[in-house]
Amino acid sequence: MTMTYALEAKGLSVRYGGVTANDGVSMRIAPGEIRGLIGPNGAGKSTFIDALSGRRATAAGSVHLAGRDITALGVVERRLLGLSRSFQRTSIFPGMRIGAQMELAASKIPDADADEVMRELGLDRFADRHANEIGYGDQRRLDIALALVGRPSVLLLDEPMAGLSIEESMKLARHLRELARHWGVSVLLVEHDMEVVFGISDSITVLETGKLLAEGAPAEIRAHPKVREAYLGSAA
Amino acid sequence: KEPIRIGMVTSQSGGFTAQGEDSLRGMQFAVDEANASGGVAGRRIEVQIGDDESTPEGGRRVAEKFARSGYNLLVGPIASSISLALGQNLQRWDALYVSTLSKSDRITGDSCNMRMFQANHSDAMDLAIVQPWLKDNAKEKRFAILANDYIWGRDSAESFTKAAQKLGKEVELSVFAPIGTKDFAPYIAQLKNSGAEAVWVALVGRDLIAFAKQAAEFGLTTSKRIIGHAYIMSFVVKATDSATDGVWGVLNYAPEIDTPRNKALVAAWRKKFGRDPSENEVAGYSGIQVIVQGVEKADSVKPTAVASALSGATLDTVWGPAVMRAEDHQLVKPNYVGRVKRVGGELRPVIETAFEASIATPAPTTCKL
Amino acid sequence: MSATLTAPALDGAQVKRASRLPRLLSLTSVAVAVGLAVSMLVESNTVMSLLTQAVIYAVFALGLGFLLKQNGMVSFGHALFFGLSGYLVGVGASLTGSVGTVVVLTIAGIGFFAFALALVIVRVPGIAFGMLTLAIGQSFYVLVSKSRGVTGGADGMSIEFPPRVFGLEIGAFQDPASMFLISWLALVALVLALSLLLGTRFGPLTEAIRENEERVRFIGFRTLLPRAVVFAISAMVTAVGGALSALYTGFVSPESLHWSVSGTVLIMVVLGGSRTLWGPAVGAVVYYLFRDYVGEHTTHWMGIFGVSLIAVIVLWPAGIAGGVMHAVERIKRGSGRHA
Amino acid sequence: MIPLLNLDAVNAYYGAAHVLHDVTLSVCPGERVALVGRNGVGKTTVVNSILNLASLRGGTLKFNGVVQHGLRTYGAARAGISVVPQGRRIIPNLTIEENLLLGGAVKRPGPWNLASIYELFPILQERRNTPGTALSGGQQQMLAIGRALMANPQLLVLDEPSEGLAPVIVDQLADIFNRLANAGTALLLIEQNLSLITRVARRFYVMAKGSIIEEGALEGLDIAQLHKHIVV
Amino acid sequence: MIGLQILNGLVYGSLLMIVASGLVLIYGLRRVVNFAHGSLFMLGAYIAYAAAQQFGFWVGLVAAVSVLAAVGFCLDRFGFRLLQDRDPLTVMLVTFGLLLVFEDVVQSVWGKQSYSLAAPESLAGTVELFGSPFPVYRLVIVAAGLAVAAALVGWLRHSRVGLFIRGASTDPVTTAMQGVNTDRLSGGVVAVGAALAGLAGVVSGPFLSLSPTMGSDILIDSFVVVVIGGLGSFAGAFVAAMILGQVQALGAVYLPDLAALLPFALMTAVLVWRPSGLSGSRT
Ligand SMILES: Nc1ncnc2c1ncn2[C@@H]1O[C@H](COP(=O)(O)OP(=O)(O)OP(=O)(O)O)[C@@H](O)[C@H]1O
Ligand SMILES: Nc1ncnc2c1ncn2[C@@H]1O[C@H](COP(=O)(O)OP(=O)(O)OP(=O)(O)O)[C@@H](O)[C@H]1O
Ligand SMILES: [Mg+2]
Ligand SMILES: [Mg+2]
Repeated sequence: MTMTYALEAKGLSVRYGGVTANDGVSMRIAPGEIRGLIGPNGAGKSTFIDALSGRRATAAGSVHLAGRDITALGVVERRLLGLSRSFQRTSIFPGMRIGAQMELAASKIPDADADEVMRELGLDRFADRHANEIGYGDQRRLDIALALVGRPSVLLLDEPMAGLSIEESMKLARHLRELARHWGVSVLLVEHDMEVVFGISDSITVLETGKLLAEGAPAEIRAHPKVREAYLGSAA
Repeated sequence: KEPIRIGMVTSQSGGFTAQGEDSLRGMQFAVDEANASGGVAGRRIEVQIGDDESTPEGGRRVAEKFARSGYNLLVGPIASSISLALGQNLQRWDALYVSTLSKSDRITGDSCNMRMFQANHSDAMDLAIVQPWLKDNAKEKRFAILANDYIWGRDSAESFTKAAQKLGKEVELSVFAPIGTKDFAPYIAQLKNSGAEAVWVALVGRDLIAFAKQAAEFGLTTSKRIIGHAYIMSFVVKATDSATDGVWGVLNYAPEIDTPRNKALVAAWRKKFGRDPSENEVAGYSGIQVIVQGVEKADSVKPTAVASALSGATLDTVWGPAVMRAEDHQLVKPNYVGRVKRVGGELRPVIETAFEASIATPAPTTCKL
Repeated sequence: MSATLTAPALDGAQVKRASRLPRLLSLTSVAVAVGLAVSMLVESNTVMSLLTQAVIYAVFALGLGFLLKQNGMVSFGHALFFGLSGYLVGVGASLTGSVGTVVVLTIAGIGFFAFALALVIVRVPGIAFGMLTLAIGQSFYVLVSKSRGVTGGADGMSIEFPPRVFGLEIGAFQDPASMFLISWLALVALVLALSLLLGTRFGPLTEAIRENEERVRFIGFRTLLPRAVVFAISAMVTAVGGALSALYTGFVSPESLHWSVSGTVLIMVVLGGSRTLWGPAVGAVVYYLFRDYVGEHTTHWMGIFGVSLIAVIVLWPAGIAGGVMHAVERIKRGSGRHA
Repeated sequence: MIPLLNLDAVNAYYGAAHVLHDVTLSVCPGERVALVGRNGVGKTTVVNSILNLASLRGGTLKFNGVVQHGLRTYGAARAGISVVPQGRRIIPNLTIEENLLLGGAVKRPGPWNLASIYELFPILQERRNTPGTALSGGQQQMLAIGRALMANPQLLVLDEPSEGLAPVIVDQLADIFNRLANAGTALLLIEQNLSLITRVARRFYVMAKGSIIEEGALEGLDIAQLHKHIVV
Repeated sequence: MIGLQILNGLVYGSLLMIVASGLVLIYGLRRVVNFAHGSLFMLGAYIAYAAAQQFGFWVGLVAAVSVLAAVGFCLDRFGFRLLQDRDPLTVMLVTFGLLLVFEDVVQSVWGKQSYSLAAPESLAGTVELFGSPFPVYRLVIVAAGLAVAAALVGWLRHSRVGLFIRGASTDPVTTAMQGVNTDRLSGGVVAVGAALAGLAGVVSGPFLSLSPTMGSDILIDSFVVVVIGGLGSFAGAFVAAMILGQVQALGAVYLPDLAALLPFALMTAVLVWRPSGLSGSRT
């Protein structure tokens, strides 16, 4: 064993009935690395995050967190070991005050500070509002905030910028960078906003129809002809 | 003089609503009659009427309220569970209770007490006449039983089986239907398929009505003799068109009973309602009669005084003079087996065989007052 | 469970909690004083006995309301715990002289039973859960009605209590005036205990599970256990009501397990408002008084009650408690503006 | 020209929360209008006012010059205004095809039907008999757009249609929107993706804190300039 | 004999199916667990009884179904529609209040005693089946049940309105956004649901008796059916009704001691196995 990766997936496969959404996907993310994960709609990115976070059972393959095999562990154990995620379809506690739900998220993790995360994501002014009374973009940020609490060692973010205005997504991008650089948090970033992905990723993985299409530094990926054709279009 | 204050606790909602309405009519009639003739020994009767919702909880609540506000001569509930729940509190509320329709033997058995009286026929009384009746009137050798699956139905089935076996007859099949059964077809098919010549039926309320209709629908009524425990009652006959035509059964009352008191009642009733009174109506009526005569004898409306006056007294009832047995407070009276027949174009239960009180009222059992 | 129930080191939440405690205690003393005042001022035994029963049902409603508030679940089978508690106390009392022990064991036993049951059934979603509890409750109802022997079957069971229970004369439990006070204190103590419990992390945790169970797991909490614990606590509170009722009336019948009892108490809960702990209890008292009043004046109580029920539900979406809270907030805001 | 959609000094509320303050905005036939602003400023609430999902108190709302009183949610679609809602709102118990057919409930004649939608988004045809929610997020967005087109609207209101879509698909959308607009369908585009806006829209409104704070022509503006207008 | 018992199960199952399909319709569209459904059932039977006294069974049937449809429409227009943003539990309790009101109305008009509604002459009598006479009327019930099931499935699966109903049942707001007048749709659907309850009431008249509590009796059985089937699912409710009918008929013969518990046991078993009912997904 030469190097311990923050997160390693080996040959993950996931099926929905007849559809094979992930087909033997492997990936290694180093501590403090921001890894972009892109690919056409329906490529299996969310499914991959579901498999890593334990939400969906895998048909084959294994997941390792800091060298430890966590394939058999449930959602809760994975989160307590430092693997956290956000959701593409916003998943929050609609009828609860924002401060209360953040505090709850912090309470199970030693040294976690809910107030700080709320400040960083600009949610502090909503602390006393119910989550279903704030705008869509603010709800999206709350979803991310719930995942950020306690600075997990690995963050799986499913389109965190979707629905955020430009300023907000810039701020969030800076924040992610800071988490990675200063705190050594590894981030797996699924995102369709190419400016953000190419702007902050250390390396990028491309999925297509459940399989790995390409992997490499942002510049390589941007130049990759197949990726340009299948995915990037004019954003290249 | 102090008026007689009666608390009528009846079922105006829930499962026993129909019987509740009938017995209430009978009670009201008795009260009106007494008040119209200037009251009872110079006392007017005042009543309060409350709904027990067909549950012991509801009955207890209403009864407690009545008793504590002075209406402490209680009468009325249908379900035995309600009567037993009241019986237990009479001491605490300083009240007296006369059961009019609750048939459980426990009222005059292990739950009997000084302040509780059973003016109606108990289950034991209904079953006591089965064996003598079978002996002289039933040619059938083989029987089947259909009863509701709870304590009353099971007891009835057991007593019938014993009675039949003592006479060397056989019970081929006993089926028990849960309370609340709506479709009796599966049971009827079983009964028809059995080799029995006659069927003993012990069902309650709505189950009974549903069974009566469906038995006629499948032709069971015409192919086998049906004998009912608490079956041939006016409210059942009326609710089922001609489905009960020819059904036999234990009968507690019929207008043709030949006593002066009954003749007077039937005449007065016809005058007011244009028809004969039903068993449930007469049961309510008799309950009030018992209280009224108790007050007369005691010349007091205090529950304790009325209770001791009633205990062992001979009362004038529609069944003739009847003793309120001191040992267990059961009113000792005759009982009947009858049959549903057309009388003057109208279908109603008619007495076929009468059994005098000495046969109809078994000796006290567990109660020692 | 203890891990979830013990609070973490002093943090913001705890500071808030600390300021809650004195308020809770002063409210509690007010409530106790109110109970004492009522028991001394009301002379009529009729009214007293009505109030006593209302308070006993308020305890039942408190339990059912707690389940609705913290789990978002409707149970049509809670009468099971109410009635079963009565039967267990009754059977226990006939077997041993120490009714105090019997009551405590009964409540604990029902809590345990409910907990085990909940582990299996809380996965059933929404209204189907309500129907499932109805089915379970009705099964017991049928069993008890059919049974003979000790429980007395459909006729119900009279309980012979020994002369002393919990160090008090049994008469104290059966006399409306004293029993009112006993039940009232029990109610107040239970409300206090539950609000203290909800002041710990258990409160927001169960609320979050109610709102979005999946996400709770993704913030690191197991969800099955807390839900089952809520169910068990709710059943235990209900069982306290059942035990009080058995002590007061000395009688239990199968009807006390019937689903319509659960339905009635659910009406109390919604009438009172299930967003606060005390709402359902208020609902129970209002229900009792109103029902009694209407029942006295007309035989059409069902129709009138139905219409009033609809009216209250339509006019006060959050129940009586919701209406009161709203009014209080308004007054507060109004006076704030003046200052 | 009579605007298809006209809000005049509209004030909208959620319960007691006053969200829109005197919003005035109009879209004429064939126009391509963008509505931009930061998160939570009330863009979606403009859509919700049209759909009677937020309550209007004060101001007037007109469809095709007709003042809308006692608004109904189904009114907009019947007046030729289709909405692609934020968050997609695919109906889970209907198949993809049924979701599309539901979009055609108003039966307005026009070029869009099942066949032409399937041509536009082949994945929808491939999966047409599976439940609408068994699609990936982006695929669901395509379905939502297809559903709105099924009504052959005169005005298409798009609330962040590019959310969750791959860049190539966004390119495609830009084409589609342009084709639609060229064929005479008016567009009201609420977006965060400025490149999509500059490619499609001709006029824009900027919102802040529930009010329109600026409006203007897009002609000649590039992304960076547009951005400046929004940030102000 | 077993053939006969299965037939008996089919009869009761069909009756339950008619009641339950009305419940499913109303639940499907308004997300309301309609406790008043039993009283609609009862109301149907009483109205038919009243009309049949004068004009015979068939007029009674038509009268009951039309009056109930009108009642259903009003229920939606002045009840469910105004309460559509309320918590489902609240609306459920409103229907509970309605149940009390309906029962009181019926008691005030017709009194508390039981009545009997006779089967029409043309359907009286028996036919020989499995070696014993079987009432023709009961066979008609089975036919009616199947006809209702087929008609509903056809309507919901293969018509435009059916599509709108299915859409509105999960997401009324989005469906309305597509230009569907969901208010009118709901009015119609609740009317049909109530009419079905009325139909079932009439149909059951000749073999049950009419009493003010007849509604509550059937209500629980229909709830069991709807929940076992998976709330809001027709296919599920049909299957569940048939299973429950068989369980009761066969249970009465082969497991008599447990007969009363069987429906509840069945429901518990199904829900523990599949928490969202037969039609729901397994979790
Ligand atoms: N619940 C489901 N049932 C069946 N198929 C599903 C389900 N969820 C997703 N799929 C299919 O699995 C494939 C992968 O979906 P996934 O959501 O992982 O894509 P994605 O890469 O996240 O796409 P997007 O960028 O659009 O979010 C898609 O073809 C999708 O249709
Ligand atoms: N149901 C609600 N109750 C109360 N307030 C609400 C509700 N929904 C939204 N709001 C408030 O209305 C304001 C406008 O929300 P809206 O959804 O219109 O914003 P938006 O501009 O569409 O934002 P986004 O870009 O995030 O979609 C927000 O500040 C939000 O807090
Ligand atoms: Mg995705
Ligand atoms: Mg928005």
